[in-house]
Amino acid sequence: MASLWVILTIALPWLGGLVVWLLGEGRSKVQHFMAVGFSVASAVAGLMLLTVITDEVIVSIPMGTLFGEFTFIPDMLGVFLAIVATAIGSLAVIFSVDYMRGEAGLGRYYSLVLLFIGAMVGLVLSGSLLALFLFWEITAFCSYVLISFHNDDEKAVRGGIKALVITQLGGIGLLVGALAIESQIGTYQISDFLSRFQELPQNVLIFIAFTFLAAAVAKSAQVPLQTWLPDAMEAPTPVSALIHAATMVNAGVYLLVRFYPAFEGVQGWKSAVLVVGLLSALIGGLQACFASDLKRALAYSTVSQLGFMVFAIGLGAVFASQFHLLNHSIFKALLFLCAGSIIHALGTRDMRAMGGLRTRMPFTFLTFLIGALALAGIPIANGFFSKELILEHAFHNGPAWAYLGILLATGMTALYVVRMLRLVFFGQPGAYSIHVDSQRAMKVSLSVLAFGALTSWLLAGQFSSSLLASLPYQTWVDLSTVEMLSELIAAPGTWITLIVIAASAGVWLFWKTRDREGQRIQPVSDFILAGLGFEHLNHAIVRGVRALSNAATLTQTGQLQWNLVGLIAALFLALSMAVWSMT
Amino acid sequence: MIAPAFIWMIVIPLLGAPLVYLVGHSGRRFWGDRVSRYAALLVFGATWVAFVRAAQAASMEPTADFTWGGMSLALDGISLLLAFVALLLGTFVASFSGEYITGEAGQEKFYAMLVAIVGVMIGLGCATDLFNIWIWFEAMAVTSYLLVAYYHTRALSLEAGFKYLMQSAAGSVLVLFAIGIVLSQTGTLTLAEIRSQFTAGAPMLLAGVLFLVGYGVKSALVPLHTWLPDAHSQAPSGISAMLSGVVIEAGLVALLRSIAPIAAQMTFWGPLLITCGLLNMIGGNLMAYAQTQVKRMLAYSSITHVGYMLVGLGVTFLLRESSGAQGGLFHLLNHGLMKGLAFLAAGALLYTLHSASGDHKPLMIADLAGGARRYPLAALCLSLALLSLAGLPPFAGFMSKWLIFKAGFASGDPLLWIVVALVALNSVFSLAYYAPVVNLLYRRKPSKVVLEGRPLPWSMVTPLVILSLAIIALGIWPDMIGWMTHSAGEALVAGFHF
Amino acid sequence: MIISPLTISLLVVCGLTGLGFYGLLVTRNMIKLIMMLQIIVKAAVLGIVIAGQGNGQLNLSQNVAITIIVVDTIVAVVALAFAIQIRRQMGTLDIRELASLRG
Amino acid sequence: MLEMLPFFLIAIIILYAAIRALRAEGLLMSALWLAAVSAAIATMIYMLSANQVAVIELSVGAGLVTILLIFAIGVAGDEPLSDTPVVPRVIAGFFVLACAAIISFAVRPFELIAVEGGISTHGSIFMQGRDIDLLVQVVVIFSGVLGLVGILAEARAPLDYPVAGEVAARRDQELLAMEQRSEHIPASPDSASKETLIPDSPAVDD
Repeated sequence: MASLWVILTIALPWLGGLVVWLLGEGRSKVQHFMAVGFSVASAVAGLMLLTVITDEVIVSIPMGTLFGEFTFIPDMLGVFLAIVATAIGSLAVIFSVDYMRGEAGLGRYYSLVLLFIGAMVGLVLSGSLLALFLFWEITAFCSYVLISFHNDDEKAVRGGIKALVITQLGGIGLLVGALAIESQIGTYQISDFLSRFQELPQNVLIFIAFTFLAAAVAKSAQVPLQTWLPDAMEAPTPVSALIHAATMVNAGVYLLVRFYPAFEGVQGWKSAVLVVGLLSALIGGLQACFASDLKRALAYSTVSQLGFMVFAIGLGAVFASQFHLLNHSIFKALLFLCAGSIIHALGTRDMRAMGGLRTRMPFTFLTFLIGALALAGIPIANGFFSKELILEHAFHNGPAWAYLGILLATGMTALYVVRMLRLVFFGQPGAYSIHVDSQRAMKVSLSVLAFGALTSWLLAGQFSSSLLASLPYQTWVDLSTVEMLSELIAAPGTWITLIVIAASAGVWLFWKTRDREGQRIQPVSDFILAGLGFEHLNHAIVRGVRALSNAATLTQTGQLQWNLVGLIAALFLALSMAVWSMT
Repeated sequence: MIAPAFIWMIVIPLLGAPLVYLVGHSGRRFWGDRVSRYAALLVFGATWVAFVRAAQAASMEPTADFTWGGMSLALDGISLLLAFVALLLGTFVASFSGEYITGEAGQEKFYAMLVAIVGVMIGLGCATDLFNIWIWFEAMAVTSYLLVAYYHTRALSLEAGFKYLMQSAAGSVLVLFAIGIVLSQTGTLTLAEIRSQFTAGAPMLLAGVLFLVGYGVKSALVPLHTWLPDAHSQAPSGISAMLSGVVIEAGLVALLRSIAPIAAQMTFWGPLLITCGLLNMIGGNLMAYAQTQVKRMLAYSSITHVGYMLVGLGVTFLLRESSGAQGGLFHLLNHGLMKGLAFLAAGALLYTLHSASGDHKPLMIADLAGGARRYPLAALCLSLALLSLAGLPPFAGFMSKWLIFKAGFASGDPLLWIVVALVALNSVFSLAYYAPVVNLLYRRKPSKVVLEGRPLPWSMVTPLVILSLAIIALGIWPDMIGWMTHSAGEALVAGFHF
Repeated sequence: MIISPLTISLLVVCGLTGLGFYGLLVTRNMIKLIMMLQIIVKAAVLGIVIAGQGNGQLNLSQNVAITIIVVDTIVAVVALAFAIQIRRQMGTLDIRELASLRG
Repeated sequence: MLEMLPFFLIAIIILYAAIRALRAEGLLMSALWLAAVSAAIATMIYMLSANQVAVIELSVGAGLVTILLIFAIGVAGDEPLSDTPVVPRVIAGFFVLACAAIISFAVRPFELIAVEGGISTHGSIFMQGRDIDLLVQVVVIFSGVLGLVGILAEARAPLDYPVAGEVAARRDQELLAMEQRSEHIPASPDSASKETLIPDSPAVDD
């Protein structure tokens, strides 16, 4: 029975993808229906996984001697992420019914989204490193194709390729690390590695720990490889919500958590993770304060929030990090879908052209507000609790600079959330015309997510104990919801944080920037929006490679005799090497 | 004496080639040009029967040999693998080329040569004698000259053919010198005997270097690769698929067979092959990145892929165990399928967009814009081939690259780890020129060329679909072909004799 | 090094090969290029004969050498066909003009 | 040492003829010098007592190939080219000499068994034990003939390729420049280009 649910959760979306693709263009009604049906079915199958949680191998597919076995283990960590992927996936698909209505290439769109959902589930459930890498790459591939879904748009194509190349660069880290593990312990099974990692030589373990960190940094858009995520916002908005906010970008965090028991003791690894997380939280937050594009602002905020999670792992607060991951997935998906709704209605993504939407799109405003409260960390919404847990850990266990830094990042979060609300929903209406608020299918998704954003923190205790029960190698303190609440209320850090949040929210509320923002700080904001120079670095690398490749083509002179010189020169080189090897 | 089954794999195409020519030449009057294609397909069909029987025999007894006069031909894993790729691509190319070269003169020569080159490559894989390898190799070269310059009235294809010939001939003379040195040192040309007579020393090292440079011309090692982009881009697309998918690999096999017995006691060859592999990858990638013509880009990417194979094989030469060779030879097979598919798909588009309306322009990358709207299947197949070449799962290219990486890591040597990381980096870099093509294909707004294109005949699409399915199947379940790559890897290691 | 017929012939092989490769690099006429290739091949044939003579495998080397002569004649013939056809199509035998394919 | 003398002589003849073949002005002269190289090599091979190879080399190398070359020169016509090579001579010379130097360095201990001329004369069985080679030779010949027929078949009218005009013009300019450099050879560019017109050749039908 257990294996059935595992297989169904992966196979249903893939089957659905195939069916939707085979239906072909021109049958959009059936395609919408099929896509929703299959994604909801997979979400149900994903929820059923909760009944079979175990740390044993449930499904095992032999791939031949050279490739080991592909195993699947539905432990709580995996199942929880699988549920996030399938549930938010199905909500994004439902949202797409309205969002993508009338778009061309619907079959391609849905089949890739469904392929992605299946791959993401596979990624988090797989117990074999090779399978993990395989699914890891499939998610990157889906992300690339979906970012550049509008192939006619040059920006979308560039964004897609950039995302692909950067995440693949990170993928090299995972590949190299996985192969190093395999070469040392002779198997691809993650559980074998976690139980036997002490056998590895210390330097190899350090190597693996840092290559995995590199993979996580690229996938989760952390500094210094964060530049692809804002550019990925050219994707259709449900895709941004699903892949670039709620699921795929979490894969890096997942990787760190999954291997945390092995790397915990590695010298310098935790502080490296801490620094990466903190820097990402700060830089992402700073950029979000200046972005004028709604989706990009949300993307910067995603970088920042993922930074919080990575930061928490660096502190050793694994549960806090996973709890924040859960909450972030919900409220960020909600925010993105709201943004999608707005963009769909207005036809622009520029926040400066919006304004006054509070009255025009009341439903969207309400849901966006819930998401925004969660993001800013206002009590009652889920974001508050997980963020507070992280801050508490930083307050008690972390160095002072880390606490101050993360506090600053929290303040910045409140700052850009208020700015966003203000620009989009308050103030003078821009020059737009709206016919409707969110459409029906959109409303379904938004209300489910808004409900989740308000209530998911109630699950904290349950979540913590089941995580603890099914992960044999992880160690942390079990925490019930009531304990969490009372602890948070009593803690001094919470009040400091709330004051910071309130203060920074206040700053923007009373700062009438709408008109001034444009001129006075243009150079500063340009610099910040260009990723504090990281963007320039990217461009320089691309330009350098381009120049190198143009130089390389000069060697193809088209003259036979230069070709023959190549032959003689090769002979000369090989002979020199041979002689050198003899002496 | 009863000839073993594999001999028929060589004999049937070699005897079939003149028959195809004769039938095509004399039957043209009655049945038109297509008769030679059907004759060729018939010969390939008969060869497949022989192949299946040989493979069955090989599953019982991994090696078989056939001695005639003083010489013998032997079937082992590598020959079987090469035969499989050659035969597979040969069949697909024959069925693909029907429409492609319609209206060209001398089709019977084309098909006769196609049949002959397949037979010759199977023979090359089976040769067990240093000089015999050379002569099969030379037969392959001579056969491919005409195929490259099939459009013998176009200046560009003549240019490509002549350059190809001169470089190839200059390389093969170097091989002769190497054979001379080996002969003078060991007094024999049979691979097995060379292995037992072998004494390490400067002359043998020199012979090895000459083999490397000589056969390296055909297998496109980097400073020797310059003929390849010209020949591959000017040949008819079916032949480009053939050249890129098997001919350069056959050169690689000739190189391996020749070097293996003399590399036994030297630590020099592993690092050298890996260095060559890295050079190939970097050079091929850099040049492919700057291309504007589809076929030229694919040609440069072949250079890169030879690099991957060389790294895998070099690891085997270094570590003396078969996993690297298994990866390299699996990649050889996959590259045959992927690159064959890519060239055939590009050829199909070239045909419908340009050749069918009578112009001889090359297919530019920009011409592909929006191709998916009019030619969904061809565009999908081309995209799959490109993504597989880039090593994205779940396609075949990923699995073989993974094996190569794995072999590199097995040693625990940090230097090899860096090599593997470089290989992976190159694999990512290659996305930078494959991915834009895929994006271009799926644009909504078609280019002018696509709008004016003609419909695509089914005889062209069918091979594409079959090859795409094969790539996906191998990517999902790579062990399907494991018996072949495994015995091929073992055969290479057995070639070292220790 | 002992001066013997074989070593003298070996020097001839080296000299011819060097000369042939030098000629391949500096000659512009296509037909002459083919001749230069023939010179190298002749050196190779001589080399094979020397190798066989050197260790008493003359039979083997004779067979090999004859095959080489035949095969490389075929190659030369095909190359000449190319040269003739290029002359017909492009009006030149100058290898330098055959440089349309680059980059 | 005296018995070495014929070898020395032949060696010098071979190398001299090869240099003349490389440096000869006309293609025809080159072809003839090449025949001389071939004949001298055949002699040397004969002196190394490889009789069959000597015969084949003389008949095929010196005979057939020369005839083919002369035929090809007749069909294609000679073409005076300025003698500036594509690759600077210095580079060509450097690589060739460097390779030669490394090879000779590498094979210093390379000792051949010195043979007094005329041992092992039992090389009389044609293709003894190498039947497969012989068969593949047949394949090569088949492919070669088919290639020849294929490449030369059904040629269109000469000079219909647009490059041809361009090429002719550039060559004329070059010849003019050459002339100006050596003033005492009077020749008009017109006559030079007229010579290079391709003689009509019968198209080879397949």
